[in-house]
Amino acid sequence: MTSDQHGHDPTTDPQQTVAFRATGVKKHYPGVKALDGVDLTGYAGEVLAVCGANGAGKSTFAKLLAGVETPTDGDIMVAGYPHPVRNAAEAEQAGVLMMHQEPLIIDDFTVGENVWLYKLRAGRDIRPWAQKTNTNSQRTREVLRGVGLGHLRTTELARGLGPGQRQMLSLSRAAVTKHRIMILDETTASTSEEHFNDILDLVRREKAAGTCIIFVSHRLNEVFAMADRIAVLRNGRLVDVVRAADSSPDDVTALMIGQALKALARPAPVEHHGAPPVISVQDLYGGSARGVSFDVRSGEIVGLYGLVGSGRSSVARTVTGQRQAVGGVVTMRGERIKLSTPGDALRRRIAYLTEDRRLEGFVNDFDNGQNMSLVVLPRMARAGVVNAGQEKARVKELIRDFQVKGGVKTMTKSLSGGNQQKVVVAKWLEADPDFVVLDEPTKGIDVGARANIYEIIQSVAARGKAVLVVSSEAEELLSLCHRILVMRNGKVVAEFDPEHADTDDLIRTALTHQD
Amino acid sequence: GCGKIYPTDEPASGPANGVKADVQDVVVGFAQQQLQAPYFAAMQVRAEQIAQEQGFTLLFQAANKDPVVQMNQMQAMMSQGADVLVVNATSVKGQFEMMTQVASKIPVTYIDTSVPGTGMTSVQSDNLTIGRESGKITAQRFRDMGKDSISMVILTGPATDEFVGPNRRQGFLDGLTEGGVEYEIRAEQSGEYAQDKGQVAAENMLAGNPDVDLILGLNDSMALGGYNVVNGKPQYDSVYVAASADGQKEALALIKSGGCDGKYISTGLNSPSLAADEALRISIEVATGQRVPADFPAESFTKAVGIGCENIDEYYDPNSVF
Amino acid sequence: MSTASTLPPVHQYEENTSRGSAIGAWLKGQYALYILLALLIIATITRGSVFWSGTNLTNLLLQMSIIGVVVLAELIVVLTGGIDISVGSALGLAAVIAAGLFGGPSIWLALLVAIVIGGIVGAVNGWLVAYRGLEPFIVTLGMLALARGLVYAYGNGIPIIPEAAATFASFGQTTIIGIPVLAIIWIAAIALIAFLLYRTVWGRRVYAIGSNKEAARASGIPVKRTLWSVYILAGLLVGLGGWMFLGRFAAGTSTAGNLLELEAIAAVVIGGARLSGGYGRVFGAVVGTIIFTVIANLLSLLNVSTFLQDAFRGALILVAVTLATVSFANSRRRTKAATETATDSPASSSTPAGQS
Amino acid sequence: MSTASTLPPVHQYEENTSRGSAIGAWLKGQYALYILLALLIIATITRGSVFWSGTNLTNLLLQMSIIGVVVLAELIVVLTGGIDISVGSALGLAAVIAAGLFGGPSIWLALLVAIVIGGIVGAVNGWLVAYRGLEPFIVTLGMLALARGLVYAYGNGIPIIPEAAATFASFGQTTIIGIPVLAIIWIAAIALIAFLLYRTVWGRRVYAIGSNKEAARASGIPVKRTLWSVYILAGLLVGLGGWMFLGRFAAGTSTAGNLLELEAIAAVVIGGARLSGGYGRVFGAVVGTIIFTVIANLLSLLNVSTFLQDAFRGALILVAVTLATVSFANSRRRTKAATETATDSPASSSTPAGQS
Ligand SMILES: Nc1ncnc2c1ncn2[C@@H]1O[C@H](COP(=O)(O)OP(=O)(O)OP(=O)(O)O)[C@@H](O)[C@H]1O
Ligand SMILES: Nc1ncnc2c1ncn2[C@@H]1O[C@H](COP(=O)(O)OP(=O)(O)OP(=O)(O)O)[C@@H](O)[C@H]1O
Ligand SMILES: [Mg+2]
Ligand SMILES: [Mg+2]
Repeated sequence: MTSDQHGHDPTTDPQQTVAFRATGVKKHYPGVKALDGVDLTGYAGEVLAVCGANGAGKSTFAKLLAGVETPTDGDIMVAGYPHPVRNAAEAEQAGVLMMHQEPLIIDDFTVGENVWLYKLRAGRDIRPWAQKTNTNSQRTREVLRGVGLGHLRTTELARGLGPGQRQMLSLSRAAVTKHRIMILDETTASTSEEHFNDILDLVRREKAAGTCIIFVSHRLNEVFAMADRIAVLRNGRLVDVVRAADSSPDDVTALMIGQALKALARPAPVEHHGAPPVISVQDLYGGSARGVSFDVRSGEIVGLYGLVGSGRSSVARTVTGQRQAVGGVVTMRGERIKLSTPGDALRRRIAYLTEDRRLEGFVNDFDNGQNMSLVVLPRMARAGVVNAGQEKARVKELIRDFQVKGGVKTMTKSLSGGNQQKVVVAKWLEADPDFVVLDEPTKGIDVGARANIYEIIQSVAARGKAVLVVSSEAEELLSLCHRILVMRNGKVVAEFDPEHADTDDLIRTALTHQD
Repeated sequence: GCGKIYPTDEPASGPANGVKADVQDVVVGFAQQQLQAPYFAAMQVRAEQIAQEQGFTLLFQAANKDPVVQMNQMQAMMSQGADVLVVNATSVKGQFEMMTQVASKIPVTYIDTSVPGTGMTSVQSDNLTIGRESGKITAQRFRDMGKDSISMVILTGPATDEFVGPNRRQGFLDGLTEGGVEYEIRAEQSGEYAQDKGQVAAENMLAGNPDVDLILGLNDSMALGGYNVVNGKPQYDSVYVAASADGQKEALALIKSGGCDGKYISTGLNSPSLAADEALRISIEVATGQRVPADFPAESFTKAVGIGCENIDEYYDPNSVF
Repeated sequence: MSTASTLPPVHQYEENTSRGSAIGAWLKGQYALYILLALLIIATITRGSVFWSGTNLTNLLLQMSIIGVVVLAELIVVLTGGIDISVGSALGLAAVIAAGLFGGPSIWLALLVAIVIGGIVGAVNGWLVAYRGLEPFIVTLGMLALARGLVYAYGNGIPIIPEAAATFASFGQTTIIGIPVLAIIWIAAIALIAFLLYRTVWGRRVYAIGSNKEAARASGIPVKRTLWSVYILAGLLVGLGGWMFLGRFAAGTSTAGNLLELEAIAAVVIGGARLSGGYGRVFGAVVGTIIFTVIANLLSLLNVSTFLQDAFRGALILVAVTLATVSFANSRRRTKAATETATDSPASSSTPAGQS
Repeated sequence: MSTASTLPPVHQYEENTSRGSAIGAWLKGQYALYILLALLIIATITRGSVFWSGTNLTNLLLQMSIIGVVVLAELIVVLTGGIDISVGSALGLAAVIAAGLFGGPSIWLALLVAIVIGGIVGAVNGWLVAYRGLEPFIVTLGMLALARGLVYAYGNGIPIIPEAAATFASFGQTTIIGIPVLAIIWIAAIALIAFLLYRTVWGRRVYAIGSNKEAARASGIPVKRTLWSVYILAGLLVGLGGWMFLGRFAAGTSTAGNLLELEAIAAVVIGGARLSGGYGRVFGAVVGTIIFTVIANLLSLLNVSTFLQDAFRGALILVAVTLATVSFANSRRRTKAATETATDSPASSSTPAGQS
């Protein structure tokens, strides 16, 4: 399981202080071996990245370490703690702090209370005054500012936060808890590049303080910017542990999915025949969007870039009827339309793929088949009666096309985060809309499947549909889109041609453009 | 400092708001125990008729068998200036202190169910006697059929039925014995005084004891439920039905139509109208100063008779409410 | 570029298609069934000959068919994450008005009246819940009081005997090949609801709304309209139940349907449905109905004293649900020992038995 | 690849610490308060002099204090996402046994007994819910029947009069500076629960568990232990209520607490709590208690025919909650027009008035 093909064996290092040691760890769910015998050691003061395809077992490993789940076999010893941790409370005492892939946010608590959530842990101290921490204090606000959430009111309910903000809020707890191991499980998946700098800063500080940081991400550039060592998981087994310095993203990709990736072809240019754009937006207000105008033509893939909170999702939601516009005009093929519900939008063949998988992505109690067919079900039915055979056949195809690691009858909620995302993407693209808005479509999806999804998006556009892609990853937009719009403070401030722009241009515009 | 809401235990010696010369000015509060059975509903209809005829104000509330609710309702009546109360108590024993407190402020006349040791007087149906009269008629019928020992199942009231039901039951059984019929009780289940519940309970008891001679309901509603079970079913040809009380219209109709070999043998008269007449008469006399509370005996009883095929014509009135 | 042709092995998934394990998994979840089984065994041991007699089985069928229809109504409401505590009163109202309107001259007119009344009650509930966004509990609590009040007011507390009482009574006693016609109506209603829930787009939407209203909305499902239709359908079923009540008791009593809501919810929940919505099966609800009817019947057959009946019923429920989860947990532990896969993970509390 | 690292972290928005509209926002959410206000206005117009008389106010206080304590118990259970429908029977059981044990020689012994009984009932409920993972509805339904059955069995349906009946009766009607002592106990209980919920770690844990049990567990909160403690505390409060019942009626009647659960849940819900847990305030529950007591009192004072009382009560509830949300929705629409920022976003359906 370990390898020393890189000369010095990077999986163990006698010179450093051990932070945790996992031996023979297995975690089996009914029908799934999420982890199947993993030996891994982490050291104080290092960043250990964990990579692997969707469903490889990264989150499972992290959860075992954080005591949220208990291993089926084997155990994980945390340095300084006498026995393997058995639950989250013990993990906290042992000094393990985890940022979950789905952040632990109590919706009915205020932002400030969520910062201090771990105050409510199992400590025997439940005296009234032990709760004294003022969740609206100057300190709380400083902590929030430290993760780029300074504009939030500490007394506002966490319920209203978007996915990116939830990640950062959960991250803010690092500043107020004592810990020796910190786990970041795809914390960067729904945040933009500029937040990565906040995180990088934080990690450097933690590293200097001797914390062992476990970093899980599908963005290999981030992994290489941050990690000292990279552990690669595949189908629940540890394939290899490499030093970041001795390796390259391509090597890691090959380890992860068993092959190297080919570069993605640029999309074919769109031909305008003077036909009106599929969708045309003028001076749109709604949510945090303040006067946004743009067109999307048939066959075109338009990117929408911006920082967390710049209003991209507000635009996306408003033009697709998910929320009502406060002002502005939306025309579809020259005809003015007014959408008041997602159902309206769907009837006009307009679809929105949500960024908020947790809240509105899929139905918790549905299996993959039911989730994937939810939108298109009426099409698979006659007089309201579902044609079960047709449904099953189609869903099987989708599962194969989107490389979902699960079957038709697997509950979507038991899938790994990335595989859930694939289900959601499949559900919406199957609806075959004329205009589709994809809000962070590849969040949490591994590099292999990601290329596949890009291809599918391009084929959608090639069939003459209009696509708007919202993303926090400049690189993704640059390789996928015909045009890229950049938003800041609720307005579109610039437009780029990906042929003549790079990541830096986009980020700089999103950050520094003054209006 | 500390104080008491009801400073004394002594029963009120006169109407709560002084004697009213004119009956038109009198306010009578009528705290009914419940309305879930026709018997109680009929009492209300009668009371409203009387109030209309005589011109006094009637405050009528029903307590859903709950002493707590009844307490609240009596308090509200007193707040509204009731001079006298007519109370059909929800709990014979459980309301002692409560009624002592209430009766210290206002003269209380009980109707149907009383709380002994409290209040001014009570107009009761004599459940024991009513049951016995009905039991005697049933015994006679079985004797006529040549049986002097029968087996039976009983539909009782709910578990909260502390007084009325047990008396009616005992009375009926005594009546059977007096009439020279020996009985064996095969099963007893609650029908909660309601027709549908009684029917289900009767079904279950008959499934276990298909060879009984008699289904006894402690009121007509339940007995009617039992009647529905056996009526028209050949396997229950020799099962008869009787009630120990009430005299509900539908039951009387069955007795009448069946004649002296009908399935529904007998019931007892427990006239809601008679009781209401009497209780309201007493209340008005006290309120208008014709008599004082001390004039009344602790309890008086309404007429108790059994109704069977022979005297049915005296009591059956197809147009009565009850 | 076609990555699809060289699918990386990491994304492979083998579906377990063996039928055997599917049935095993299904059986493991059916703890209501075990409760019923235990009850039937107890019944057989204590009063076997009477319990299994033809008369008693007919009685049982009759006793469960009205509540059975109401349980179905409750089930579809609970599936949406709602609750309907007005079913009992609405049944009473439907029964009383169907018995009294125009004097109750015909059972078919009564059927129409009862269903219309039920539908109206359901439509009001549903409108307030779906379009005004009110909490179903409080809406149906209001309706509970309102409908019961109207029952009292309609007959002044005195039972209403329809003119066609005799027809009702004989209809209620009719059997077809030995099965009471009321039970046949119930079975037809089961089939209808099962079909609607499992085979139609509407049914899928009901589950989606109950499980995740936001996701349902975002997926273009007409949430409000569907919710409304659920309450209306529930009302129609309750109205049907009211009519069946007349068929069985031939009178619209003012207590008709009293406290039925509690039993209906209990049957739905013991049948495995989750009160927060999105999870629950028709089969479970039917088993739940049977359980409660058998308990009541058995206590009667054993001639348990009225004073002790409630205590027995309560203890039986508590012991049954506790044992069912114990045996479930045990079988899980055994599986674990055998295959080393099962766990005591937090996720285990999200089994149907788990708290919502 | 690492260009991102050259850019400084950003904080694009100015900090927002305004507290300005806090009271406004609070008022907007208090629709229970408006319902109460409307009721009081109706009461004043129709029966003002009687309603506001000293006697009636004392009556009102007495009438709401027992149910008030039970509502508090229900509130903390509902906050965890549970439900307790056994409160009424448990109150009855506590009252009956406290009245009967050792003959009921002293009110203080009775207090102890009542609280212990309540605590035991709560502990059993809580254990089954927290440690066996059973659905609270079904557990407390079993307990509802069991406790009521024990009440019947204990006294064979006959009320239990404690030896110290007279002491109870005089205690129950004692007033301190004009306020009945029972009401003072209620107010003390309100203060206690408010303190526990708002000022202690335990209280925050209760909210956290109700809002998101998985997150609470994963962040190390002892979910099971806290849940259990909630049910035990609820049981203790119910026991206290049972003792207060004795103080008020001086007898443990077998109907004591009957159907109290429905009213308690209704008060909690109309007070704005969410049945799925995590949201609800003590203040709202108190207002809910007052609303239901005032409705009952008012219907009595107006001498509404008993036949119509239920109908009126139901209609009143329906109209009140509907109107409250109408005005709420309107005020929201106005805010929207003014600031052009508010939306009909999905989140708006998760207001307290929204369906759970
Ligand atoms: N509660 C569960 N029940 C059943 N299977 C589960 C459960 N949780 C995880 N799994 C399975 O375990 C496997 C590993 O999941 P895990 O979440 O660890 O993947 P991951 O590496 O984090 O993937 P991703 O990159 O998509 O987040 C997956 O196949 C998943 O379906
Ligand atoms: N009606 C509103 N008025 C003002 N701000 C709002 C409104 N609705 C939402 N917001 C806030 O606007 C911000 C940006 O929203 P939006 O989701 O559109 O941005 P985004 O660029 O997609 O960010 P993210 O990456 O977090 O999704 C969020 O902080 C959100 O809380
Ligand atoms: Mg993961
Ligand atoms: Mg966004």
